[in-house]
Amino acid sequence: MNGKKVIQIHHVTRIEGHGNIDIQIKDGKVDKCQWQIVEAPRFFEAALRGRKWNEAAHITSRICAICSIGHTLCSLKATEAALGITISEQTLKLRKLLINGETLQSHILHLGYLVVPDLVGAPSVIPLASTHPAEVLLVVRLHRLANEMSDLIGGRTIHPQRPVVGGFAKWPTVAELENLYQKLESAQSDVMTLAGFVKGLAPNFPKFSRETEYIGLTHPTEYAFYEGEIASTDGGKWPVDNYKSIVNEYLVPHSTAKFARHKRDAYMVGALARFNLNYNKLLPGAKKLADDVGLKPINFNPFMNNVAQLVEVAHAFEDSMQLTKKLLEKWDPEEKPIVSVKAGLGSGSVEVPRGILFHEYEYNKDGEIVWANCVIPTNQNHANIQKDMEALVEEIKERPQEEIELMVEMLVRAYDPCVSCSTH
Amino acid sequence: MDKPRVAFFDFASCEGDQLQIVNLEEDLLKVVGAVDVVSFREAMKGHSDNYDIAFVEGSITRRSDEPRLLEIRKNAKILVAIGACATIGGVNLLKNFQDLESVRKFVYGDKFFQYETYPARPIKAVVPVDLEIHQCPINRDEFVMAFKALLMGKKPEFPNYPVCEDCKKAENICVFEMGMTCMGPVTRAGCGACCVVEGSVCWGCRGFIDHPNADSEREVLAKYGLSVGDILKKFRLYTGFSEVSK
Amino acid sequence: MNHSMPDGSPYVPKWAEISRIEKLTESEKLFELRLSNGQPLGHKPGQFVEVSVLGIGEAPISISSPPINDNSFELAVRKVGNVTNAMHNLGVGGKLGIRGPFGTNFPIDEAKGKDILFVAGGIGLVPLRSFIKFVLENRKDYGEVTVLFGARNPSEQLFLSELEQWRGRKDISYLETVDRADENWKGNVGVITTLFPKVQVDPAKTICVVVGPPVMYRFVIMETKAKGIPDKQIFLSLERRMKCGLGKCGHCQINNIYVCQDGPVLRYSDIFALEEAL
Amino acid sequence: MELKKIDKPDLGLFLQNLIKDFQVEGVKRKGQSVYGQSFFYGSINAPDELCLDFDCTTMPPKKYFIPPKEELLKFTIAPKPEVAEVIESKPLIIFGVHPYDLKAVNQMDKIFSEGNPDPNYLKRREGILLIGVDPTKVSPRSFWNSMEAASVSSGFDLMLTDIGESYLVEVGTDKGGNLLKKYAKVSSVTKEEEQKRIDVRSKIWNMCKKRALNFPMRELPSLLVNSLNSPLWDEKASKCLSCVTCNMVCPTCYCFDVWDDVELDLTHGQRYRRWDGCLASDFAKVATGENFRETRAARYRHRFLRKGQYLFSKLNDAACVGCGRCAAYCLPDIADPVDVFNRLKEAVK
Ligand SMILES: Cc1cc2nc3c(=O)[nH]c(=O)nc-3n(C[C@H](O)[C@H](O)[C@H](O)COP(=O)(O)OP(=O)(O)OC[C@H]3O[C@@H](n4cnc5c(N)ncnc54)[C@H](O)[C@@H]3O)c2cc1C
Ligand code: SF4
Ligand code: SF4
Ligand code: SF4
Repeated sequence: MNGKKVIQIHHVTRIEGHGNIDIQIKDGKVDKCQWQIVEAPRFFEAALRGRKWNEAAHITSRICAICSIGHTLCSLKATEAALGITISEQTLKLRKLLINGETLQSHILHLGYLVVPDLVGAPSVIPLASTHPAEVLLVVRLHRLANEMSDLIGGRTIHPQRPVVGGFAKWPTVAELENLYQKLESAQSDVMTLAGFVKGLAPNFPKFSRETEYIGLTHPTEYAFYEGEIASTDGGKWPVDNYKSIVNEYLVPHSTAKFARHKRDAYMVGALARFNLNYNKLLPGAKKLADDVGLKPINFNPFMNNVAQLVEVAHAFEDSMQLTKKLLEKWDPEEKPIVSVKAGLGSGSVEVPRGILFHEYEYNKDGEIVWANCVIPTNQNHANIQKDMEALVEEIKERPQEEIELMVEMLVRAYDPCVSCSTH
Repeated sequence: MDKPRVAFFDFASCEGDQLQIVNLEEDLLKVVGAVDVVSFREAMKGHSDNYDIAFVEGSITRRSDEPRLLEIRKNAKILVAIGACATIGGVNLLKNFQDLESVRKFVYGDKFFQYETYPARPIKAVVPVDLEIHQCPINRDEFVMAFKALLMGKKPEFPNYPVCEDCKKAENICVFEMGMTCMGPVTRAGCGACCVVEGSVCWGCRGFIDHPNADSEREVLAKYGLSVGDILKKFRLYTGFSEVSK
Repeated sequence: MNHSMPDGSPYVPKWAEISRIEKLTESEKLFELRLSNGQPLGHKPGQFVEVSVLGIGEAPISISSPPINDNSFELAVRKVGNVTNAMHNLGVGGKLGIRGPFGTNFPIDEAKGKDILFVAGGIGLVPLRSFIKFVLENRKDYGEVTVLFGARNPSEQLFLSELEQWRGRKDISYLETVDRADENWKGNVGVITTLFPKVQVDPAKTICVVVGPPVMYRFVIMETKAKGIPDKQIFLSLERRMKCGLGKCGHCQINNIYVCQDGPVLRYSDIFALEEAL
Repeated sequence: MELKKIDKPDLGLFLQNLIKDFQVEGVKRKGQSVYGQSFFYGSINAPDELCLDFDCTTMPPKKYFIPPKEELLKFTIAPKPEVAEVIESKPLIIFGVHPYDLKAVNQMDKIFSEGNPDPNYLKRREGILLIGVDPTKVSPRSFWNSMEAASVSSGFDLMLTDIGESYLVEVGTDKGGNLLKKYAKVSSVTKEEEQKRIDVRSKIWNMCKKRALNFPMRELPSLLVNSLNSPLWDEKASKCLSCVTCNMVCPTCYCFDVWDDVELDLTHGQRYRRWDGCLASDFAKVATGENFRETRAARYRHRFLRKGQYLFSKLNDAACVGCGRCAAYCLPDIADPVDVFNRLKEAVK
């Protein structure tokens, strides 16, 4: 070997969207280490100009399929803020249930279909169907339940139709909610089995650590997914309206997606950030699971994002049962959204599976968008991926090329990046 | 008989159509069992250029993406466009109706020139397409139907009547009767009028039927209170490409 | 409600096995079939069957052979879509679902003792062949027999060996033409109506049977009128979309007529006034 | 004619009893539209779900007789092709069918039992008990009075009429009579009550005269034959969306399409039929591309001719019962038979 390693991964697989990795190591020195975003920009923010208040969520949902529920809800929140619309307690709870559905299906998909193959050394989930049939069917079962829950509440898992400005266009029936509760209840053991399975594989996660800032929503009484204030592990809390002072988006030449930084040169959002910020608000089962696997805040290992996702799966299942129960206590399927249109500016934020998401719109008096901005979690993670990659490659640069290749791919995958979403 | 070799690709899109395929759950295992999946970036490592059927998601929005599509066309015996972005341009088309420089500046500011783009277009505007599976996102059942037909060497049959037919079968109250407006009367059915069923309206994401009576639809929309500008917008949300290509 | 319940579903096909396949042209094949139950199909010339390829669908196909002793029957099929493609992919021994025979037949009895003028355009020869062969087999029952056949070009001529026989037969007059000739074609060139001046008929005792593409009918009828053949002595076979063959699904309806039941063979005098028929 | 009486408070009891032993389907309220309450047929699980004072349901009850999608065959492709018929039927009571819809069912009965009897229809039909009800309200586009569909003399097992404090029940069949005996509390009917039924009926029939044909319905066949080349077809059809709504909502439209579906194993499958409509642009199109009703006008005209002339010769009656659904739900509002037929009549005068 001439001491030269060139790693060029053209379109990293098992992630959403197109990203490349370009690493050059020569004589033990890292010459180049770059996370490149080559996705085609779609110009959503510009395209929104001139569209109506009741189309914004429909359009922005298409920014990303896997977090389309989150985009829909975030868009509705921004529009509601701009038009001065308040939602009912029932709508609030049901939206929280809906976002749990998304968190669940996305995390289960990521862990079960995309991460586990790495941990057991398979190229995809397909061969696992014969080597680990029981586990694969378990993942499929849980994934289906999460999708069924999203279908039931959103109308459809991808690009849901039911959530609309001011509330819901259609409600589940009492019988459907009762049925959901039962399904969630009987899935508890599956969740525990999954946890056991991933826990067993946990030693296979690389040991790596790099101190960084974690940003996400926090809420006084709950593990924040749908509402709260922006918070940082470096300290500080800000109302959502101030999001621009947190994200500070900037352009880099090798990326069609924008990058972001707060006080440091990078920060991380996502399951690990939420875990680090909201550990105290985890429901008992999830907290026990976290303690079992030894995940403690503040954890600085990005690979542990996958374990944080597992903890969130347990949390979201538990929380969904509680929410369903509460909804059933007082249920009004006749509730109708009330909307009046006026000019205004408003922003909204939710935690989607990959981290904190912001939408902000300005409307004219006819309810048409004149200005729009969307900041996607993966935008906020790109810089941190870059920094982690630099640090990781530095640590492992002596190892064989294939191993480096696998490790950096695993690193990117650990973030569960939504690349096309970040290049919206 | 050798299993057909299948590959999945995507261009500008939300990847929702591939996700719908992943969301087939138990059926996904049967689907991938019936064929040899040689490329599916979203779900697997590895790739081969030797495939029979290519499923392509997404629109083409910049010239530099064309060679990759041409390559796919060259390799594939059957090219199937999946989802609204690929079949009719999807919401990516919205930017086409604005000045593209202003669009780029709006998003990327003074560095806009670094970010290449051209008017978004469906796959068929760049290479010949053998089959189109419509909707945003594609409907899982319809995908499976088309997939099975392909395996059997049969041309899948897609409806050529408007969503209103599905809508009546679903026994919905027509949204026009509820003070809303709808693209169902000119949009290709096959979705079971899913958006109306779920309390919304038909947005037109499955594209026009073969011979839409667009004039009559415009008259209906006007009768129910839409302005000329709003009617135009409604048509442009999904079916704007036919306007451009005319 | 008074009704008699049929035994079993009329949608259930019988099975027939392919005993011989002959390639007629690039896009047409002849299938010889026998019902698996050993029974004759029991059809009359002009009738059709609904052919099933399971998983693909059903298509109405005319029976191209006259009823014959060995219980076999023949279908000649042009490859145009799903079912017909699937049929073309089958080999000898392959099984097809058969429902029918359905529909009306050519006037085999009415034409007895009369002269017959057959006019076949393109694939129209497929159904007409059953009647032509029937007449040839029962030659003495019929008067003068004239066969006019037009194809778009020589390579689209069907049943070449039979055409060769007909050319040589003294007891019929066979005339043919092609719209476009190729280098080997020595015969007539022109659309089928150009053959009419070459034939002489006794209009009072001539039964004329015409089968061809929809556009052909109008022009041929002009010629038969010119020859003075009464409308009620002219028979046509019509093609329509069909889904059931039972007079229910509505697709084949032309005014009051269901082509699958009241047709496909229809008397011109019964339909000339119908909008949409021709 | 056997006539009985059920006091209104006892109707719920009757229904309650039926629900215990049968699957009962009936008219329910759906959401409000700008035109008021909408109604549809659905399962009745408790007496108060049933609504008997509806004007007209959005969809007719035909889905119970001809499901929108119905399996005809199950098959196995390999190793040896095999098929098995599928003829499904389950006992059902449809509670609350207006006379015009009953007339439509009578027509379907005739169509599916004559010629080639259709066992799928007939078997299903056998299991269905029909409890008719005279309307108390008239929907804005109805004209059933013109179509000789204000009342039917047969086709129901029981027929209810609201005469105020009670319902009079006419027994149409033995099955209906037995149902009444076993499940309802009935009393006998006085002469006055019988007269009241006549009065109530003529009152409602009179209310359905706002929209009416300007000529006797039996003239339809000759009118239509003489109107084949009317410019009206083009004028109206130029706005036709080919949306097939008029076919879907019509209680007398029954055309269907047949197709095959296979499982993912590509070995097992089903043959289905599904509702189709003659207004669909490809309805008469064949594989070679020929479309025997290429223009909107040809398809549009076909529907009216079918209703008023083609099927007339089969049924000796118009295949339109005047429910007005097509008129109400056609978005460009071109499908109203009253308007079309009256204008044709004007033109030939
Ligand atoms: C009475 C009659 C006799 C016929 N005889 C012959 C024959 O002898 N040889 C021959 O090659 N062809 C014949 N045809 C035409 C043949 O039926 C069509 O070519 C065939 O249905 C095409 O089916 P497909 O599945 O291959 O095509 P597709 O295009 O895949 O058919 C789709 C569907 O459309 C309907 N359809 C399409 N075309 C027709 C059509 N022309 N007629 C009825 N339904 C149609 C069918 O229901 C079919 O399931 C006849 C048609 C009729 C009505
Ligand atoms: S809601 Fe839309 S799709 Fe449904 S009938 Fe009305 S116009 Fe047609
Ligand atoms: S409902 Fe109206 S627009 Fe639709 S097909 Fe019928 S006539 Fe045409
Ligand atoms: S044609 Fe119209 S009015 Fe007549 S029965 Fe059908 S839907 Fe009712």
